[in-house]
Amino acid sequence: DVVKVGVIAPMSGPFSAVGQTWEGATKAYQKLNGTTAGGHTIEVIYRDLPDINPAQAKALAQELIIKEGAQYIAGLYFTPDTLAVAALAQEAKVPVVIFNASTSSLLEKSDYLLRTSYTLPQMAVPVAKYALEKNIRNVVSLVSDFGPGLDAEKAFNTAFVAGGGKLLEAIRAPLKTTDFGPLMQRVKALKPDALYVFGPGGPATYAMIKAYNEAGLRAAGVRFLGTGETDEDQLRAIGPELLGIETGMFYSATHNSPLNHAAVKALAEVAPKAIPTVQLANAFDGLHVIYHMVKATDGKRDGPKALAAAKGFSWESPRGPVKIDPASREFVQNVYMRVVEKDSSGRFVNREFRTFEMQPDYGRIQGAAK
Amino acid sequence: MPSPPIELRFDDVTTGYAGVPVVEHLSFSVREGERLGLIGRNGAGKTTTLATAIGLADLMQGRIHFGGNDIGGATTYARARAGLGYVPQGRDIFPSLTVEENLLSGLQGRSAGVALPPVYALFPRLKERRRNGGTQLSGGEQQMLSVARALVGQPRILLLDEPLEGLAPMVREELMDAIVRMSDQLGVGCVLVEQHVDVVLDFSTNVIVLERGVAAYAGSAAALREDEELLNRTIGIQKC
Amino acid sequence: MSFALLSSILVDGVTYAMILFMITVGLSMTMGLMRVVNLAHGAFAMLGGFLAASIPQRLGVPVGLGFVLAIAVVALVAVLFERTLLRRFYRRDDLDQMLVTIGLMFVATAAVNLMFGSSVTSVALPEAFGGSVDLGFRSIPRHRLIVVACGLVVVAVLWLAVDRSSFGIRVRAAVDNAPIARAIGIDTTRIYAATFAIGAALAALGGIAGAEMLPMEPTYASKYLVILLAVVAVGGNGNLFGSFFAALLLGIVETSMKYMVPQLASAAFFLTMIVVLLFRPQGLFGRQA
Amino acid sequence: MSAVIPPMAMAAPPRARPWKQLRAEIVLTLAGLLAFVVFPQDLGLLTNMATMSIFALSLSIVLGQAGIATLGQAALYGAGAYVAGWTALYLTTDPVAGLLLGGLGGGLIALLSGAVMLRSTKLTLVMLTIAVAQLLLELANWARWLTGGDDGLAGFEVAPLFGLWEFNFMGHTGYFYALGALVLVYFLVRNLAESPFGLTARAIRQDPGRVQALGGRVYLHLLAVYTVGGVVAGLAGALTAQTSKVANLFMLDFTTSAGVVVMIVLGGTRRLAGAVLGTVAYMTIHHIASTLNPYHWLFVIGSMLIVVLIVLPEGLIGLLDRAAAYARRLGGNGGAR
Amino acid sequence: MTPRLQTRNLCHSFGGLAVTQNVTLSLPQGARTALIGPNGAGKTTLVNLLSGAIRPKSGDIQLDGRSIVQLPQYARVRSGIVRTFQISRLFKDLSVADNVRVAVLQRLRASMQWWPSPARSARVHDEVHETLGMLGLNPYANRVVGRLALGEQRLAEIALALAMKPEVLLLDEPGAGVPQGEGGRIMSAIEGLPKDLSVLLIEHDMDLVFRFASHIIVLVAGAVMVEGSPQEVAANEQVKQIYFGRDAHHAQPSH
Ligand SMILES: Nc1ncnc2c1ncn2[C@@H]1O[C@H](COP(=O)(O)OP(=O)(O)OP(=O)(O)O)[C@@H](O)[C@H]1O
Ligand SMILES: Nc1ncnc2c1ncn2[C@@H]1O[C@H](COP(=O)(O)OP(=O)(O)OP(=O)(O)O)[C@@H](O)[C@H]1O
Ligand SMILES: [Mg+2]
Ligand SMILES: [Mg+2]
Repeated sequence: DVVKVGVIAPMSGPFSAVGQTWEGATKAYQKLNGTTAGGHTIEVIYRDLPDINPAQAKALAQELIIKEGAQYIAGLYFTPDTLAVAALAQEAKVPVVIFNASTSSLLEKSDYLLRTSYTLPQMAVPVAKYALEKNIRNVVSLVSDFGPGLDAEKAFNTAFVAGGGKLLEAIRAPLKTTDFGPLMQRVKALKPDALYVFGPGGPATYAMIKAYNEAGLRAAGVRFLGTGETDEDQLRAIGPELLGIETGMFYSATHNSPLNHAAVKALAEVAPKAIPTVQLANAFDGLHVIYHMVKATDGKRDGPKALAAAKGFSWESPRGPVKIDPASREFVQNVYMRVVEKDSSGRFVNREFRTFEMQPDYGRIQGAAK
Repeated sequence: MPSPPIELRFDDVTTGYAGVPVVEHLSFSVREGERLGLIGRNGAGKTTTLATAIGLADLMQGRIHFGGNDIGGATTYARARAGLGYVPQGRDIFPSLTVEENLLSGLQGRSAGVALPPVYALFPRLKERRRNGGTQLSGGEQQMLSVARALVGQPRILLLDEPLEGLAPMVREELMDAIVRMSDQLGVGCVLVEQHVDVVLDFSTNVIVLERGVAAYAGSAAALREDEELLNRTIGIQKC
Repeated sequence: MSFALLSSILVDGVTYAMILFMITVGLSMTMGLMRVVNLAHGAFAMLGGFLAASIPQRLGVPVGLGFVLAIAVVALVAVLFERTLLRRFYRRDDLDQMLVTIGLMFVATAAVNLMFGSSVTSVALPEAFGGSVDLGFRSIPRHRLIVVACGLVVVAVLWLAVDRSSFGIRVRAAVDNAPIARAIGIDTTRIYAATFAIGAALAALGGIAGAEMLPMEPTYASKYLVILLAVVAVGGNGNLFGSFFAALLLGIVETSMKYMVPQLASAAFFLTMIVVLLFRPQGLFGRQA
Repeated sequence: MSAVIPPMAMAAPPRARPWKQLRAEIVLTLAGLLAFVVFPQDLGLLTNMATMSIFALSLSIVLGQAGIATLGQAALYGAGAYVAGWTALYLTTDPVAGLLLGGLGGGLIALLSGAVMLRSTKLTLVMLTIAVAQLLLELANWARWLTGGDDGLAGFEVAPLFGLWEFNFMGHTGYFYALGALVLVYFLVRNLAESPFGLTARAIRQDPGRVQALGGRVYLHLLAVYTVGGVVAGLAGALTAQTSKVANLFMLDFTTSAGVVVMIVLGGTRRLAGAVLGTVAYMTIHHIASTLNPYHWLFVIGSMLIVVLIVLPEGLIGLLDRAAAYARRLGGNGGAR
Repeated sequence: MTPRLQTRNLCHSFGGLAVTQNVTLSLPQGARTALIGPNGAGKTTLVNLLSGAIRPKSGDIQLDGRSIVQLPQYARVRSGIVRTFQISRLFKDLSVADNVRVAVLQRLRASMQWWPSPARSARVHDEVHETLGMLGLNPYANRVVGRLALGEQRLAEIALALAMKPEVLLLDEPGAGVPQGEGGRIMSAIEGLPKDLSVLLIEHDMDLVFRFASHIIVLVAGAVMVEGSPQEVAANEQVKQIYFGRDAHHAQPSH
């Protein structure tokens, strides 16, 4: 028999690279782990959702569940789309494994949501700790004015100030800005020790880094503290600009473990064009959870049982040890501080140099502390 | 004159719009210095005939010669450059151009310094208003501009579609005089479409009367003037 | 407000404005002359940028020559588009024109995505453009100064070549009423093709020059469309000087908000535009319709 | 003398023949039911088609009939969606109340923004509509506490329709709810288009100055048309929010406005049926293209747009007209011989 | 008796160009007045001022003794002042009947109606065809206006004005572009108008002018030069020089 997994992914449009990597990652996973789980054949079906469009997200999920008979929904890049699917999942009792959407409070929206990506507080708090370790006293935070950016700003600043640091200013840039020159000038005038940054990725990140370098912040010794700015796709596009920049993240393609090497290699074989970014780990682990749930339910459609099995599940992922928190269903994982370097073959890579082990979603914890 | 006179000739022309014939089996010819009149009721096909000559209607059958060449397939602008001048019905001034720019647009590569003064002399009003927007002119002034725009290109044969519309009586006279002079002195050939039969009869040597797209009369103006029955039937004119 | 802040706003505002101007000038030319609202303008800029990024690498030519080739290719593509498609739309209403160019934009986006991938591509500048210039109170990247210079040169050249020559008259006549323009001897076909090609070439130039600030990626064409149109509309429907000053106004407004209340920078941009258009519907320098 | 005019047999004024008049609505209903029977498993997509058709109809009134050039229709659509969301969150979970209030919300935004914009024309107007939508978007993003910012407004419930039918994940209720709304809106909008109000709107599209010279109050008329369009767009937004249980910023985005323009142009701007046809065609093609090969979707829609604009300037509805005319010719000939 | 329409010292200028200079004229009830003058004299501008399309720089316009100079265009139309355009302005994509219908609906203030009552739509329908009949346009009722010959469009232009059942009718060169033979149709339509209707006719065709007018005003360079009966104007040397020209003998009152 066949158990179907419906993945809603940006296969076209501006985020098509994500869809490509997800598709490659699920193939890679099946190449390494076989196409069956507990004797049931797992079939992965992709549906394209290029932009934020909750109505369409819901229609696609409906179609996957009703027409294709999918027992699991996965993927989902944007939070609003995930919200629409969450409402449906609750009604249909279908487990949903989120590959990306990272707003902190998202999992509270339905009992059937799981997530194999991350939340921003989970990354930002370790980065704040690292900054304090490095004796950085004054920072300016600069985030894009959207959900994840605000999550990151709040988590980092709270942790940093709680640890004795001083926040000089929290700047929010309009989401569509690509001219960061003025903002960087303003940062420069504040003379911080470091700049904490979170942007929406893509062109904005590119422009942000450019502006950081061009405004002379790097030359003036203002450290750059980031999260996803040095993802592997950015490294390919603007590597030289990123050299020496430090970020905290849960995965890099060069993470040194046999499992990771195997995953990256498999991806290169099944999808030569796909880039091994964090999305590789997200989809890879997402499928792993689904395999686990299929085994636990013996391939039957039983949402509550599948969820029960997933809670507290822990395993070794390409990113290191991971666990699904039984209470919050959030992913618990290592966060690595990395620095961008040129490797022996001249490629730009993230070199991990400091590990914060098994970090929880600090959003919840900070929220509860207040 | 060393070279043979330039001639515009229609041979058994059927023409219309989008495949629907409006004018059928029309033949005529005008040479330099000659003046042909075209009259007929509303919708008889006068405009369509002129539009066909310049290439703005679909030639469906027959041939059009100009200056010895078959121009039936030539582009409109090539016909204009070869010496066909066109004064469209309804003026068609370019709204985004000033008066002077409208004139300059018709230069066809000639020098403005040479081409403009004569038409300004003919229509002093245009000179006064030359910096105004073309469509800000009064109706009659626009009509002057439309004629002037055709003249700056120094055409050999001039197609005039109701050039007198909206002009004051005195200006009409002046304009008709000027055209007659041009035709006599410079040898410009003319095809005139005009609602006022008297004007056409005075002006032309030959006249064609169109009746629902077919030539009901083609012959000398003088003979037509006598044929009141025909005039009445085809145009609805009763001479008093 | 301190002097340093004020002068920083001015410097950044003006350079940003010049980049806006460089990218929009081609659009304001096609709109002013041809009255075609070319929503694919951004696509030409994008094509220019991507070609400029890839030609020097692939053909191994110097960067500067690569730029020239990129612009030429874009002009060629534009002529092809104009000849085969756009010319059918001159007599149609604005909406159809907008949509056929949106169609082109979609196709261009898909094509660029296919050829160059979906991530940001950086346009390598010639060596001489790198580095910064010290202004005393702060430094400014040299390439930005070059963009400003480019903008000024472009406006001067266009003013001489288009606004003041019979070429401009013939284009406008051709667009006002093509059949009549032909009937008085204007070769509308050539005129359209040439104008459109020049507009597209300018777009490519603007795209390349502005790539540092508006980075090249496949959604470039649609992403900056609204900004481009805003500059043109505020400037006055294709008036060259209009877009020059509109770019200055909008650029400085947005930049100063970035210094002061960054969250409201985009809102300020659009609010400025609304205010200008309400009080001067024809734009700053537009002719009254 | 005076030309004698032969007495003409005058065409009789249109008389009420209900089933003939309701032809379009009947066809629409039957098509909707047929779709339900043939594609019972695609109700999600079909529901979206119905709601988007309503959105397209709103644009068809504003742009197709009155010629108000807009690339900011999303402002009205999004407004309806948020109002429906707020209604469910804070007022009542009754779907019909949410729907109507959503329509009012769209109409209100249209009235307010139209009042300042509609004295402008052409590109200026287009730009103003874009700017208003962008401004609303910035505002909604800023007011996170009210709108949920970019995460969207979610977590609201929708009570069973008329207290009877629950909106479940199978989507039956949602579909018939949307289809019913579409047929009703179509009926109202068609009457509007055929009415004196609609004829005057079309006249204004062609020459506002001439209407003014006939004593028309062009500005007020346009404002009325725009407000009606706003109500319809608001209904569409509310339906979308209720069936997907999310209202979000993207509904206010430029892309949404541009998308719906593309839909009505595909179908044909001048006719209401074109709006529905274009929407269905667009969404079907998207669905098929993105299932087959999502990477090429933009390529497909872009080239299709170009081809339709060139080959079928009247839109897909023009194709139907031609087919009908052809069939009539065949039928006519057959009958004559 | 107060005249229907009256202007006092009306002035207007475009930029530096004074196109209307101290124009004081009056149009009594039932007037058949012609306004003639050289091209660019300001005749169309005067119509624009009277109909409210543009506002004068100074001076007053009165309808039945009441100043209307502040009223917007629609209000003036509603009080009965209707004009035609020298260059036809029609709804080119609509049929001839629908063009006229737009006008009828305006007059009946029914243009905002969403649900037409059957009785009213029948009335509109009848009026439309009645108006078309006055100009012999019935055969063209269902033709799209944009595809008519220009002369036919002229007739439709006038039909639009007649459909408004005006009390003061401003006709701006209704005969322009209509062949001599068909000019009669326009004239008979105008002659068929109610006798108490006041008409101001602008025309360069002297046959039409003299056939129609009982009073003629000559406008030159924005100012009234002479006015009087057709005979007086025809005999005026100045007018002959400036306007009629050599062919003055054509300009003869025909009755
Ligand atoms: N663009 C067009 N498309 C289709 N039919 C047209 C077009 N232009 C004119 N016609 C039709 O062709 C016929 C002849 O028109 P044409 O303009 O040649 O007449 P005309 O003799 O110039 O009349 P007028 O005296 O009114 O100017 C008319 O019946 C008209 O309706
Ligand atoms: N909007 C405008 N801007 C500038 N000048 C204008 C404008 N409208 C009219 N004029 C000028 O005002 C003068 C009077 O124009 P008007 O149209 O009133 O003349 P007219 O008496 O109707 O002439 P005709 O008999 O030729 O129609 C003309 O010289 C014209 O160029
Ligand atoms: Mg004609
Ligand atoms: Mg006039």
